[in-house]
Amino acid sequence: MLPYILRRLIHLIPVMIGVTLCSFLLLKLAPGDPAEVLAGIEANPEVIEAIRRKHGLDQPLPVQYFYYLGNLMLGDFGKSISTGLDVGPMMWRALIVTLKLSALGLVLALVVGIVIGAVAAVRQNSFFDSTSMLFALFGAAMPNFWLGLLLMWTLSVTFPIFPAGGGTDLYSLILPAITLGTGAMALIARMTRASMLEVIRQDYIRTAYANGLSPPIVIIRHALKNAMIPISTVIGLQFGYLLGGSVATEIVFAVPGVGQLLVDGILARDYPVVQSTMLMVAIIFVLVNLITDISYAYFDPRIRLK
Amino acid sequence: MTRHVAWLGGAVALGLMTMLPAFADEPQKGGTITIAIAGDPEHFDPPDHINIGALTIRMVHEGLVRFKPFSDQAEIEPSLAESWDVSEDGKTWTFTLRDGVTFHDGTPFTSAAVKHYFDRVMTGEMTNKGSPLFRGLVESYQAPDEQTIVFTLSQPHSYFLHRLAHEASFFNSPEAERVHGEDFIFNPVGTGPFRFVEFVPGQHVILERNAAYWRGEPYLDQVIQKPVREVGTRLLQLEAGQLHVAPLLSEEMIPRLEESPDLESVVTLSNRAFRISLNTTKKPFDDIRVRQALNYAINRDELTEFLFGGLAVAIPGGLSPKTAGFADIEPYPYDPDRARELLEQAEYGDGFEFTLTLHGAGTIMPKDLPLAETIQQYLQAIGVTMNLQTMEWAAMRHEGRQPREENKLEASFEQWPPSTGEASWVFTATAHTNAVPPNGVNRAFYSSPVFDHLLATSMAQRDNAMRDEFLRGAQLVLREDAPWVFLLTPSVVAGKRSNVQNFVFDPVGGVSTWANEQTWLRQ
Amino acid sequence: MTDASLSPAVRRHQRPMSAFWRRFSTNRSAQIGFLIVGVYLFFAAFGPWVAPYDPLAGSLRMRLAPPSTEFWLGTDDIGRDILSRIIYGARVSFIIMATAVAIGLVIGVLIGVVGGYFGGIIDSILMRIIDVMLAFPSIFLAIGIVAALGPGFFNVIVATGLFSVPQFARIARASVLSLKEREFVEAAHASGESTFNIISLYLLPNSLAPLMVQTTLRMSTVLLTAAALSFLGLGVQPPTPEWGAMLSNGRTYVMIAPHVATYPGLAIFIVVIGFNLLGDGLRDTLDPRMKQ
Amino acid sequence: MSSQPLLSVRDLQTQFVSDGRVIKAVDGVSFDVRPGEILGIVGESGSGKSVTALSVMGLIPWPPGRVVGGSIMFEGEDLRAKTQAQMRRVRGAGIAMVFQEPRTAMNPVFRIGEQMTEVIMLHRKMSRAEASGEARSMLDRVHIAEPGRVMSAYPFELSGGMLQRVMIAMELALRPRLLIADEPTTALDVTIQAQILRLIRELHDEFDLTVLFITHDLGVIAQLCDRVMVMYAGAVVELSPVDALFHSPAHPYTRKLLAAVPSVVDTRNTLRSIAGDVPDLADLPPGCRFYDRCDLRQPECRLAIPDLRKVGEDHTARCVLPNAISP
Repeated sequence: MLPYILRRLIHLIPVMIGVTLCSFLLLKLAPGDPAEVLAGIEANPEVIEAIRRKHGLDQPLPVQYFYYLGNLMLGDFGKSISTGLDVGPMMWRALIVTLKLSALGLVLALVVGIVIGAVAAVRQNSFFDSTSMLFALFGAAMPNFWLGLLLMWTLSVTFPIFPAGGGTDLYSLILPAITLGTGAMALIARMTRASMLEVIRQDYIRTAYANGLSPPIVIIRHALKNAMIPISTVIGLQFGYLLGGSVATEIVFAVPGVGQLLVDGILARDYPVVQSTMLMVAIIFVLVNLITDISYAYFDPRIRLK
Repeated sequence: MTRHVAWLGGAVALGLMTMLPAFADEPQKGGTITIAIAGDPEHFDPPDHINIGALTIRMVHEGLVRFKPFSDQAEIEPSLAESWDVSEDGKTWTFTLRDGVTFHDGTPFTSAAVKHYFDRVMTGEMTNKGSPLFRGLVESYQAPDEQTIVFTLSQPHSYFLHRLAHEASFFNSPEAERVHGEDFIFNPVGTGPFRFVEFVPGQHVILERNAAYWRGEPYLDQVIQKPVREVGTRLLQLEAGQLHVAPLLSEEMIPRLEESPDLESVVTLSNRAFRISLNTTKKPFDDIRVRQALNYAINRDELTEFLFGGLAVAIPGGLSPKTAGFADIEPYPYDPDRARELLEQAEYGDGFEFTLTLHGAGTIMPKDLPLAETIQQYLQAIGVTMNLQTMEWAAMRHEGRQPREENKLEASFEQWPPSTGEASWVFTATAHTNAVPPNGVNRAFYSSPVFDHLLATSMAQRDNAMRDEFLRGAQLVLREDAPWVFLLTPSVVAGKRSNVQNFVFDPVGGVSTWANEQTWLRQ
Repeated sequence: MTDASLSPAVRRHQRPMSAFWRRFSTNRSAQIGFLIVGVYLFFAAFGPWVAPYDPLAGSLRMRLAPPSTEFWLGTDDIGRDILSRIIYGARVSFIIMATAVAIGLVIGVLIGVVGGYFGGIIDSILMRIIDVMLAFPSIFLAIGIVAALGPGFFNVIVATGLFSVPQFARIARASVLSLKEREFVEAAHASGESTFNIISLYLLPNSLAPLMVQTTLRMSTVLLTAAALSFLGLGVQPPTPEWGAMLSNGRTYVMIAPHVATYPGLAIFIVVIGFNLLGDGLRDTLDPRMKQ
Repeated sequence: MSSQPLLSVRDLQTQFVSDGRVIKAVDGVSFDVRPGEILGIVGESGSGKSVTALSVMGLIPWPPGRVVGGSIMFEGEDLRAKTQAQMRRVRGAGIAMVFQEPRTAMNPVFRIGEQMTEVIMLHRKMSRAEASGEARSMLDRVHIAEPGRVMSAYPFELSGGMLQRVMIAMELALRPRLLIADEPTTALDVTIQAQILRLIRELHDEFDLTVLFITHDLGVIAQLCDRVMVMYAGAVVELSPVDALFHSPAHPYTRKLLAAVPSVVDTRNTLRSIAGDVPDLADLPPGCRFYDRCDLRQPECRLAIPDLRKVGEDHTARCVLPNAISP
């Protein structure tokens, strides 16, 4: 198991370098220049030049990149050009909110998705099966920012149950998490159903019944643990799907996450903020994928002991 | 359900109720007010803030003078300066400072603080916004004693007070700057009614009552600013009670605000003068008849009546009625035939095509786009095809700065709201000859010696009536030359909960709203 | 159905197509998907002739009018008919989807095939590039590209196109790898077939089925991503009637005139379902084993 | 052997529905299992052997299959009348079952110990410690070398033979009265097969166990069973003590079956396979099911399904001409 993890980590290094290069170049190619944005409406060329010098934007590109990379090694993400704040703390704060939201969304998606998928598989071709799969299909097709608006309008104004976004505490993240999780829940439900249908037909399930175990125990203890194996491989991708989806959801619900930070950063050509946010999101996404691959072994001893 | 509508006295009558004085029940002490802001403030250094930071500065800092709150006119009233007098030639201003005022960190407010501010603004690298307000205008400044500060201007300036009333000229405690070092821009220390507590980017800015405020102890305990970017979300949170004041709503939301008993809509005329700047160096905009034709083609009444729900005002010459120095001259009438006739004379009878560039993402005023799309149809009616190209903020700023030869913008959609609330500031930056890019934002490359002369002489006038007369002349010239297609000035629509009393809506017509010592919350 | 007079080889060839159609037509979800996509393509092709009004012309007087007999789906914020804009939008979103998926398909398959066939250093470099692209969660990559190129019609196509490359590359590479060692490829190699022939005649046809399924599913992902980009203000810019932009434009009025945002959202929703159903249907009929 | 049969099946009918066609997998099977005996069921695959066993256990999954008729009396009670909850108490503790493919019969993600203790605790109301002690002793009883190691091992870590022993240990730990073994040795190689058969014989003697042993291998029948039941196309065609079956097979199908067995002694005789194949259980021919492949067929065989005729002591056959010598 350990060599497998080491190999994956070594694989990570070129990817990370690629990501830093990618996020660095992406913005530098873009038209517009943060110094101008920062200079405000009435400023004139000297002001802009001064800002450019202050932030080292007049250096040749490679120099700026290595300067950025060097700082990165020291954990210094540089200063935001538009606010002068250190990018690090600002980004971490937003990142934590987005991760909290994505994790909540993932948990909702997993719990609801697995339950629906399992029941649909056990009661195959029943009324529940077809309606839940239809519901899953709709969930996956719904643009989440539209769903967000609808949910917010119904669940926080017409029926004031949840706050209309804005907070970072668990309670006010529920509605955004539902919005975010619906798509992932749909996919997980379909996958669980397919995987459970496979597992239910296995011999060891028949043995369990033959030994007098009750259906709930057979389904939950014996069948589900086996069905989770293929699903665990997808959790990593689902997390990425949620991270992506959180951008629009955060804007609809005014959740101060990475989505907002990134969009503002791009519009204001705030290189350090965009670079570091893209980098950290990529690192976390890759690590989550690695963790889910490893969790694959937890579910399937055959892999762990090889 | 009372609808507070305030409009500027100016020439154009809006025919709406004036501001109703709050009925005189007894103000109550205590409570916290939450205000929505359009995004994160950058930082709180008065001379260098960009825009959203202004809200905090208005509540934490003060300047020598200020715009009178709760007034519809951008009148100037004393603030940290008790009184002032001007020399005969209008170039020497002597301010007598108020005695016994202290900063929030306990250090006394004296002329040293004013001198410290001007040292920063007048010298050193011009990375801050405050410097353009005073560089080239203020020749010298002295503090003969603790209570007096004397300015000597390079030439008389009739709107000098307006520049001092601008929030970029408010004073931060020099001691605090020494203590906090570089981070002083995130720990503002002023003399205002509220003290700064905490700023968590993306989440909130918290201010609390300054008990030792020299105008009297504010009623409110705390003021919290929360960034809520989505217009829809702002309204929802106001209705759900999570916000007390939600600025920057749209006209269509007013009926919904009025339906609910505990909500009110507050509509004030803005200082934004919407216009399309035509690049006069590019054909066919080098021909004055073509530019005038475009002005005749716009049905301003239909726009103000339907797109802005009757809450906007057609403007004649690039200034909002709310801006001091606004001349009440006749806007271009809607006369498509006259427009076609003019095009005929300029040999563009069968029309022409051009591209209008406007802000795409990141624009605060929600109506830019529908306005441009409707104008597209008006111009189509006279055979002129206007293509729309949206560009995000940074890209447009960059394109707009290119000098004459490289400037690709044929026409651009602009607003330029003067935060000093007076004409000279906006005209010198957008219409004066030497404001041509890259120096300024005169994207029309408009250059009229007559206009420049009228503008300069108006600045030099001691007598306000004479000043306004010259400004009127300048605006008549501008209207005639028509480097811009003059459109309209919209209102700023805000929503607030009914129990919020004496909340200040920017007298200059800006979008920000803030609380002061008189604001209170009916429990 | 098979014609006895045909030579056995041809007859054998004829049978799979009919088998495909027989299985496809019995698959209920595929039928619904096919229907929705069909209607959508009809609008994309003949939109201009079918739309009741000019999508760009509107009168301010009829602004934000709720659905009525005159305007079936109501009007938007400057009085334009929403139904006509949705119909025109079909063409716009189709062009975006088709071009973007085409870009993704061509570049993806190229990378996948070259990597898979040649292996060694080339393969690992290409795969690292794919890993870097996959390192960014879904929409971040698209946002990054749009950030570099700036929003706009063409840039959204490039962004969503590149954003789809990894999936196609992996499928193509997998099918090439699985076939590379097979004898008939060795034989073709031995008999002097050019690499290009080997790839295009032997290796690619095998991955046709998964690629077709992925193409259909990718259509809906591209549509959703383009709409999300517009929602963030980074996508197709007005006045082009693109569904995502219309939805985004309608969100300020969601409380007062919900129809402005609802119907474009519904259009995206239905078409995405259509493509998903069609994709599932294709997967079930083309390759039942490939049940994900 | 006491007179009261442990298991008494009368006119069992089990059918499967697929693509609208009704497949009569078990069509009117009746037999008894006497306490303490080992009854073998033999027949080609598709003859309904396993379906009969699964029907007794109530493990026919609906859809597609269902027990549509007949009675299953176990220890005087009709299992078909029992509720699901009551049936669960019978499965394992009353009748236990061992399957053909040991490698897939146990849950791959749970340790052997966990799976055994779980079932023991369920049926014998023991604490976890007692149950694992019981499991360990049973493993020892089925001659597994290091019970401790096996307890903590996963199924994929053990060989087929070892796993089958574990299965048997697990079932016997529940102290069932009847053990149904559905081709337990088919998937194992010959040496292991012999060990398992010897083990079953030992356990039968020690625990006075009644066994219903299903196989297609006549050799195993000869080696292990007291009585044997031959099934063909979902019906019982012959029921007789083991020796009688091998010495004087009555039903033509049984004789052909025996002829198909290669004998060690007579190496010269060529193997004779049975011409034709099993009839389609969805549209069974009238009369005797073996008609198409029987070279002794008579016209009346077509008329009605012959009933089981007594051809010897405790020996019956479903044929019009029992004991007739084939030409």
